[in-house]
Amino acid sequence: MKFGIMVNEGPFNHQASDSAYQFAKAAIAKGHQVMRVFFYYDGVNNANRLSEPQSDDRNLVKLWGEMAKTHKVDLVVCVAAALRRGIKDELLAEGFHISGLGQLTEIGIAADRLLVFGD
Amino acid sequence: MKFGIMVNEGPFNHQASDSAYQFAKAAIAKGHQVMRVFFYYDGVNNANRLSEPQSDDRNLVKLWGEMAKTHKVDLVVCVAAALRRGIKDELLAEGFHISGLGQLTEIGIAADRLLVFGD
Amino acid sequence: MSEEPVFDTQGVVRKFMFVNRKAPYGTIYALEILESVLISAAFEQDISVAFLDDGVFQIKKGHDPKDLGMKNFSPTYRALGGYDIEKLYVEKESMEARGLGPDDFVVKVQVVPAAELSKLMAEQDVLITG
Amino acid sequence: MSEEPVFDTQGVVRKFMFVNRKAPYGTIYALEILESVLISAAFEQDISVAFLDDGVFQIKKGHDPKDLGMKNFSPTYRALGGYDIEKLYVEKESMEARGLGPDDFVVKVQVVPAAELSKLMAEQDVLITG
Amino acid sequence: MLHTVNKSPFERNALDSCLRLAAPGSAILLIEDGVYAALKGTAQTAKVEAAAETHEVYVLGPDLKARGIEESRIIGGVKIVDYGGFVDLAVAKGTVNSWL
Amino acid sequence: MLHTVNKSPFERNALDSCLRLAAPGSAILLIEDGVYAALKGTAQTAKVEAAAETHEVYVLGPDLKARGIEESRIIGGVKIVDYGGFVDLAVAKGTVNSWL
Repeated sequence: MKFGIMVNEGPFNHQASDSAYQFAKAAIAKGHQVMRVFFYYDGVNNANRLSEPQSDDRNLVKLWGEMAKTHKVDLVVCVAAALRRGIKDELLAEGFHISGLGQLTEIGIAADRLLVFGD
Repeated sequence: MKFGIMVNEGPFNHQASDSAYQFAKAAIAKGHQVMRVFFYYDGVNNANRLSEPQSDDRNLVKLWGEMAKTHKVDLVVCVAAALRRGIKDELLAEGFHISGLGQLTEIGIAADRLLVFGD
Repeated sequence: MSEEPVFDTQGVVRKFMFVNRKAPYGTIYALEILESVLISAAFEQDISVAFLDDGVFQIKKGHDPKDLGMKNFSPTYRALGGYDIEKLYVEKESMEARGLGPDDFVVKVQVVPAAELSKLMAEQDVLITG
Repeated sequence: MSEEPVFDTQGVVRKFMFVNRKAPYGTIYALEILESVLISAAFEQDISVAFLDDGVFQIKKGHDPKDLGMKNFSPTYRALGGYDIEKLYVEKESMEARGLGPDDFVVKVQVVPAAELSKLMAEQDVLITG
Repeated sequence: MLHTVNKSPFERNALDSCLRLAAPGSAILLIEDGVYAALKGTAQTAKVEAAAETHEVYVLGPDLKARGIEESRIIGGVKIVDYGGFVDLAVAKGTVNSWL
Repeated sequence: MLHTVNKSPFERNALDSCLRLAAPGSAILLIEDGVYAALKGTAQTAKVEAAAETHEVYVLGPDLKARGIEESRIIGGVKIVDYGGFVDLAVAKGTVNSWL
């Protein structure tokens, strides 16, 4: 089955990005496809390559990037939400790219299920 | 009277930073002193100089910086919270600086009132 | 920058419902979900928007946030019709608990009881909560 | 980088209360407020910590977030005593509404009714909510 | 003491907790989405009317205006203040607690 | 249909709204701070027990474990699933709504 995922909060303050990542990992482990993760609202902060968690904590920015690479998951950061919040190309971690809000509608159409994680 | 202010959320997703700014502005207008604004949790995102709101929207990053300059308000971004979230010196807007959590306790001691704005 | 995959969506029409449950201005959800409603119109899908819980305050008449320096996005709800987004639902229970009535809204909406909104939700292909 | 002003705090002892109202893990407030409690200890102030509402879950025994990749900061509560932070209050009403009792907590706390916590709050110089 | 409540009473428990813990006679200021608690004719009105008998209850005008809430819809006994009034309350009432 | 609830029922109205709108027979999965709704002996228990009579109610095990909630304290009739089970529910139950 094909999944689309929407993430509405940045890492750390809320568990939303963690839950989305764990769900995506489990879906892939079961042989499903995660077509795209769409980062909206404060979710765009997931793409900040300067994020440096403590050494005994998880690093979601890196985990998302690795998942994108290994499993061809498209990581889209919404341009309008990102501009407001100061997430620009120069800040993007590997695996993420900035694109329009239309990518959310597109994945809503193309995926069998769209799951939203947020606050 | 001397005020200290703590801001727990970034601009945009929550009104916290707006409310804190409006309060600080009104306090200064009444002849009080705002000694320090301490940015904690996602509040550290207030310091991101790349933030670019739409032209008809307010720009809190800039507004805080201007207030700091005009009224000698000390804008402190918590180092531990900032490191996690990828807010580093290279990203800091004018008027902000990164320092330790002790600066929160210090302002709690030095100010007549500490007000917390958050989610 | 990674290459962007294009997924085949041609000729597919799905039922999308935006589920608006948050008060405006206290958080940005109301504004940014509205931006995504507008964009979705370009895809010629079957779009509806539900206002429930504090989401009913999003369409309260008379918003005026200029003293806060914030954008008044309220007129945009009236523009939705121009984008053929005409299925706007307000949950009756949420509206009444907040002391509001149909005349309080900036835009014409269908007020539906929870039981009916429940059925409408169950018919959707995609539910986007913001 | 701006110069950092130093405010004179010498010899001043104020009453600080940290007001912990949020559940752990769902949000980061529990963890980051705990970091600020620890730092405050270095300033030799009169520190107390109140757990109320979902904040009582912060000190529930048996936290184990390793499957989520998250840090277990639970042992830190037991370390507070070593920093002379010994005034830990749990609001009785919040605890009971959540089906918890004093044996559920990782650290020794004083369980106080709302009326008493209300008085303790009113005696403080600084209240920090996270 | 001054208590601020910035959450909608329809969505969260912040106002309930504030009312449980705020000592009689202390001041409560509704800000941000907390201003919806000041509306007449809602499922929350009775609670706030009762609170206004035992506490000083204030609501922030600019937050009402932003949300399109007419003054005529505000509970009697709840006073409207602007940001200057918020500052004055913080000065006059002593320690501030934010019910976030 | 699958409904997820990620908020504590003690703090927010998300669970109440979900129970008002979720059609009988649909599935409800408690995740993140929503897992506290699955606790026995709380002020919210009766509501969730009643929901478990008319809906399939699930709770996410890893979120229980993180928060130190023992399986023995979970309401009878609420089934514990892991993330794989969450995926299976999303596949089996059709459209997903998140009560954020």
